Amino acid sequence: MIWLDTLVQGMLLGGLYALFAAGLSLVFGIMRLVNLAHGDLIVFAAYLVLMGVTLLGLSPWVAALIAMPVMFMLGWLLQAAVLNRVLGKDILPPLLVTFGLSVALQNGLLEAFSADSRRIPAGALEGASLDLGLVTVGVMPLMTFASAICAIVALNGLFYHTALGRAFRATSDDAVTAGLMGIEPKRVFAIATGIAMVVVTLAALYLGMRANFDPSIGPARLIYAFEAVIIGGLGSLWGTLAGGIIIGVAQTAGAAVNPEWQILAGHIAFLAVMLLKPRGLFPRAVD
Amino acid sequence: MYRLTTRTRAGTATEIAVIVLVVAGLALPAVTSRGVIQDLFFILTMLTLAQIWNLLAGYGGLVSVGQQAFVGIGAYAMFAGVILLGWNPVAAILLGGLAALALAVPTAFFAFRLQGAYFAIGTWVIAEVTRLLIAQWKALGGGTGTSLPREATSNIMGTDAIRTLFGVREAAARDILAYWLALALVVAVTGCIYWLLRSRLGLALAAVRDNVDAAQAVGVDVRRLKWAVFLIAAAATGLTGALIFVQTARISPEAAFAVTDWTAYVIFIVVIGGIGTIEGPIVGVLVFFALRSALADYGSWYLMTLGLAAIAVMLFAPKGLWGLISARSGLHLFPVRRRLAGPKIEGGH
Amino acid sequence: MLLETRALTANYGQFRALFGLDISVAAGECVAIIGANGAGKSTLMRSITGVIRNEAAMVLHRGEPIGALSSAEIMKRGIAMVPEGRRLFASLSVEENLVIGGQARKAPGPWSLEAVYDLFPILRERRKNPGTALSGGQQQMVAIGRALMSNPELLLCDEISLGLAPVVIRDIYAALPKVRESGAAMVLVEQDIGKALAVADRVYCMMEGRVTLVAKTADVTREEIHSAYFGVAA
Amino acid sequence: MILRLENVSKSFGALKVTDGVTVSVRRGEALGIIGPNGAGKSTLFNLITGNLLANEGRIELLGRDVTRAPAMDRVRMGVGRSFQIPQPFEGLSVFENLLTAAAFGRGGREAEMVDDCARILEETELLRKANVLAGSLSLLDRKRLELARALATGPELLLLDEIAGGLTEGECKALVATIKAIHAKGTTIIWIEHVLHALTSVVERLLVLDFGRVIGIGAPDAIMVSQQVREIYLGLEV
Repeated sequence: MIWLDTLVQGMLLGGLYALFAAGLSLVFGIMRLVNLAHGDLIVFAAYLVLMGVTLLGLSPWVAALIAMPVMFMLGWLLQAAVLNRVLGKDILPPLLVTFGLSVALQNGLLEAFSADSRRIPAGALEGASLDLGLVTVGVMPLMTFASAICAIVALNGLFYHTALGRAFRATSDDAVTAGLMGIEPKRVFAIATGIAMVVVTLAALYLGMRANFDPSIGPARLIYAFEAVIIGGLGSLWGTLAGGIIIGVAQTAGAAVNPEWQILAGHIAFLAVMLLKPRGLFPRAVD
Repeated sequence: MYRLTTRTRAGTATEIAVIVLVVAGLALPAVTSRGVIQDLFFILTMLTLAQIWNLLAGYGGLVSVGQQAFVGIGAYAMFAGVILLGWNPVAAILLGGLAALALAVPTAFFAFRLQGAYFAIGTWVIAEVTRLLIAQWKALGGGTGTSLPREATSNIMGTDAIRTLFGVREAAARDILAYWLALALVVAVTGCIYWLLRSRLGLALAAVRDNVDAAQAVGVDVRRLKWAVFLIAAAATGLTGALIFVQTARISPEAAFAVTDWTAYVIFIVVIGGIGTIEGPIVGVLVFFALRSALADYGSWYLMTLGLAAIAVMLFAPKGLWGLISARSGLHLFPVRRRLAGPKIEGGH
Repeated sequence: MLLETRALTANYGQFRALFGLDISVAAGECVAIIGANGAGKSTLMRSITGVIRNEAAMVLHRGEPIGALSSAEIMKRGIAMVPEGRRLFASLSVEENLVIGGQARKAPGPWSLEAVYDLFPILRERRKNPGTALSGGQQQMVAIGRALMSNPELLLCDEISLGLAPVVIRDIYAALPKVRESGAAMVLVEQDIGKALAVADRVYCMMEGRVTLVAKTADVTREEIHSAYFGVAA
Repeated sequence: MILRLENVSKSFGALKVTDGVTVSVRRGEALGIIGPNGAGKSTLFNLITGNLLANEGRIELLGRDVTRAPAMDRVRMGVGRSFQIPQPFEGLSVFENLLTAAAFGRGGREAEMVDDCARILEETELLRKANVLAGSLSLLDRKRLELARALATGPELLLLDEIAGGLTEGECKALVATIKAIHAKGTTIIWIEHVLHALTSVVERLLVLDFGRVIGIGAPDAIMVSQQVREIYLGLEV
C-alpha cells in the first residue's frame, strides 16, 4: 500500500502547489502576464501574516483575513501604477519589471526580517494527523488541499457566474472589443491582480504554517507554480489544480525512490508534459 | 560607382580607444592592487555575460531566463576536466564551452517548441534540472560542491611567469591570469558579436526582429538563425562560467546555477544600459558596479536599488541609458549600419 | 448634431489612413459609408469609437469633444459598435455575449435580452452555445444584438455583410428597419452598396482616405456612385 | 508556364477561403486579380508564396511541384512579393532592406549586391533615401520599398498586393509607371488591386475572385463591363 500512500501524499502536496499557482494562473490567463515576483509576493504575504500574529497577537487565520484586503490593495496598485504600463506584445518589459520587483522584494525582506527562518505558529494543527484506514494523512496538508479546492471553486464561480468574471473572460479574449463593450481593460487587470493577491495571502498562510520560510525561498515556489499553470493550460483553473497534482505526485514518487530526486522528478514531469503537449493539458480553443 | 561602407568616425575612434584600453588593461596589474584586479575581473565577466544575453534577447528575440544552466555546466565541466582528467584549469575552460554547447542542443530542441513566456519558463526549468542532476555527481562534491585541488591551482600555466614578472604571490598571480583571460574573452565575445552584426547574419537578425513574415518573404531561414544564435550564446556563456570558477576555485550547484547572479543581474545590466546595442551592456555594467561600490556598506540595499532601478528604466527609458544618450547625440560607438555611398544619395559622397 | 467628425485624420505610424474627414450623423438618421477595401472606412469607425485615439476636437458627440476618450468612455455615451469581423468573445456563450453588451451602460430603452431574441429568434435556441460555434450569419446576429443591448443612441455597423452568403445578408438586413424604428441612429459601413443604399437616408463614398461623394440616397445616380467608388467613369 | 495552380483549395476550419482555383500564368505576363474584401485574394498569394500550405490541389512553379515547399525555397526559386500593409524592416535603412532581400533571396554575398540594389533603388525612385531608416518613410515610399525589396530578391514572378491603395492620384501614376517599366523588362507580374484604373493600365488579363472561387478571367475591358463584376462590387441589379 506504499504506492497508495505516495499517491495520496503527492496529491495533497499538489494542493499546496495549486494554491501557489491559482493567483498566477488567474493573472496569466487574463493578461498573459508572466509575474516573476509571484513567489516573492507569497513570501511577503507570509511575513505580513506573521507580523499580525507576533505583533498584534492574532491567530493566523484572523491575521490572514486582515492581510487579504491589504494585499488586494497592493496588487491593485502594482498593476495600475506599474504593470499596466508595460503590458504589450513584447514579453520582455513585464518580465524585466517583475524580475526587478522580485529582487527588490527579496532584499527588502532580507533587510527588514534578516535571513533567519521563520514560521507562522499553527498551534495544535502542526503535526496533527488523521487515520483514514488505508493511509494516514496530515491535517494541515488536508486543509491545504481543501483550501485549494475552495479557492478554485470560488475563482471559477467568480469567473463564470458574475459580471466581473464575464468582463475578465471578454478582456482576455479580445481587449479591444471589450473596450467597445464599455469595459476598461486596465481597470479589469488591476482588479484581477488584486484578487490574485488575495489568493496569494491564502497560499502564504499555508506556506508559513507548514514549513519554515525566509526571504530567499520565493523563486523556488514560483517555478512550481509556473509549472502547474503551464501544465494545466492557459486560463484553466482546474487545469492548474491538475498541474499542481502532477508535480506533487511526481515529486512524492521521486522522493520515494530516492529522497534526492524529489524536486528533479517534478521538473521532469513538467518537461515530459511539455514535450507531448506544448500548450498544456487543457488549453483554450482560441488564443 | 556605388560603394557599401560601415565605417564612421566614431567607429574608428572606438576601435583605437579599444586597442589603447586593452593594452592599458594588460599592463594594469603592474600598477594596481589585487583588489582592483578582482573587481575588474568581476566587471569583465559580467560584461561578457551581458553581451551574450543581449545577443540572445536583444538581437535574436530569445528571452531566456535559463542562462545559468550554461554558466553552471561550463564551470562544472572545467572542474571535471581538472579533477577527473587532470587537465590544467586554463585548458579545461575550453571543455566548459564544449559542455555548454552540448547542453544547448537538447535545450534548444525542447525550448524552441515553446513560445514567448513558455520559452522563458522552459529555459529556467531546464537550468534547474541541470543543477539538480549535477548535484547528484558525487565525484564533484554532489550538493555541497568542491574546490579545485591545490596542486592544480598552484600549477596553472603561466602563473610562474606572472609571479616573476610582477613579483607577486601565487594567489595574486592566479587573479592576474584570470583577469587577462577575462579581458581576452570580453574582447573576443564583443568583437565576435560586432563582426556578426556587420555580417549577413546581422541583417537577418535585424530583419527577423523587425518583421518575421517579411523576413521569410525575402528568404531568411528564421529557424536556422535562432539555432545559430542560441548555440553561439550557450558556448560563450559556458566559457565565461568556466573562467569565473577558475578564479573562485570553489564550486557548488547553488553558486554555479544561481538564477539571480547569472541571469537576473545580467538582464538588469543589459536593460539598464540599453538592450539591442553593444554600448548598452557596457554602460549597464558600469552602473551596476557603481551601485555596488556606492552601497557596499549597506548590505542588500544595493540589490534592492538595482531591482528598482531596472523597473524605473523600463518604465521611463525603455531603451536604457545608452538609448537616451544616442537619441540625444546620434552617437554610435559600434556602427553596424551599412551605408550606400555614391551619387544622388542624401548625405552620400 | 449627434455625431460629427471635424478634419479627422488618422495615422498608423507614418501611414496616413484618413485625410481630414468631415462626416455628420443626426439623431435618428441612417447614414451609409461605402468605398472599396483600403478606402479608410474601418479606420473611420475605429477613430469614432476610440480604438484609435485622436485629438479631442476631431470627434464631437452632441457638440462635446470625445476624440481623446477611451472606447469604454465613448461606449458609455451611447455609441455602440458592431465591429468588422464580428469579434464575438470566444469564452462567452451566446447569451453572455449579449449580456456583456449591456453590462456597462444601463440605459432605458426598447432593447433587452428578450427583445434581441425576438429580433433574432434563432439566437434564443442557441443561447447556451459558445458564441464562436455559430454560423457566420448567426454570429453577426449576436454581434448586432450585443451592440443593441446597451440601448445606444448611435449604432455603428462595420461591414456586417462581409463574408456572408447573399441569403444570410438578406435576413440580417431584414432586421435593420426594426432597429431604426427603435429610434437609434445608424452608420452602415458597407461594400455591398445596394444593400446599404436601400436602408440609408444619406450616403458618403470614400476613396483612399477621403470623402469623394456625399448625397441623399434618394437623389444619387448609379453613375455618380460608380465614379466615386472606382475613381473612373462608368 | 511560370506558374500553374490546379484545383487549389484552402480552408480555415469550416470556412473555405480558396475554393478549387485553377489558373496558369505565362512567363512575362501581367495578371490582375480583383474581388471584394474577403474574397480570398491575399490568401491566394500566401498559397503561392508558401506562407500558407494548400489543403488540396497542386501548385507548380517553373514546372516544379512546390505545393508543399517552404516559403524560403520559393523565394530562392524566384517568387518575390509585396505585402498589402507595408512591412518594412523598420530598424534598417532603405538600402539595408534591399541588401537583406538580395543577400538572402538570391543567396549571395553583400558586396556583390551593392550595384544591383542601387539600380533597383534608382528604378523605384528611392535612391535619394537609400540611407534613411525605413521606419520613417512616408506611405508612398513604403509602398515603393515594398516593391523595391521584392525586386531585390531577383524575382521572375512578382506578386504585388494592393500596392497602389492609399496613394494620391499623382503618387499612384508614378508607381504605375515604375511597375510598367519592370514589366517591360520581362518580369511576370500578378497584381491584386482595388484601384482599378491603375490595375487596368498595366495588366493583360483580369481574374475575378469571389468567395474563394474564380468567377471570371479575361481581358480587362470585357471583365469590367461584365454583369457579374457589377453585381459583386456594386450589388446593383443591372
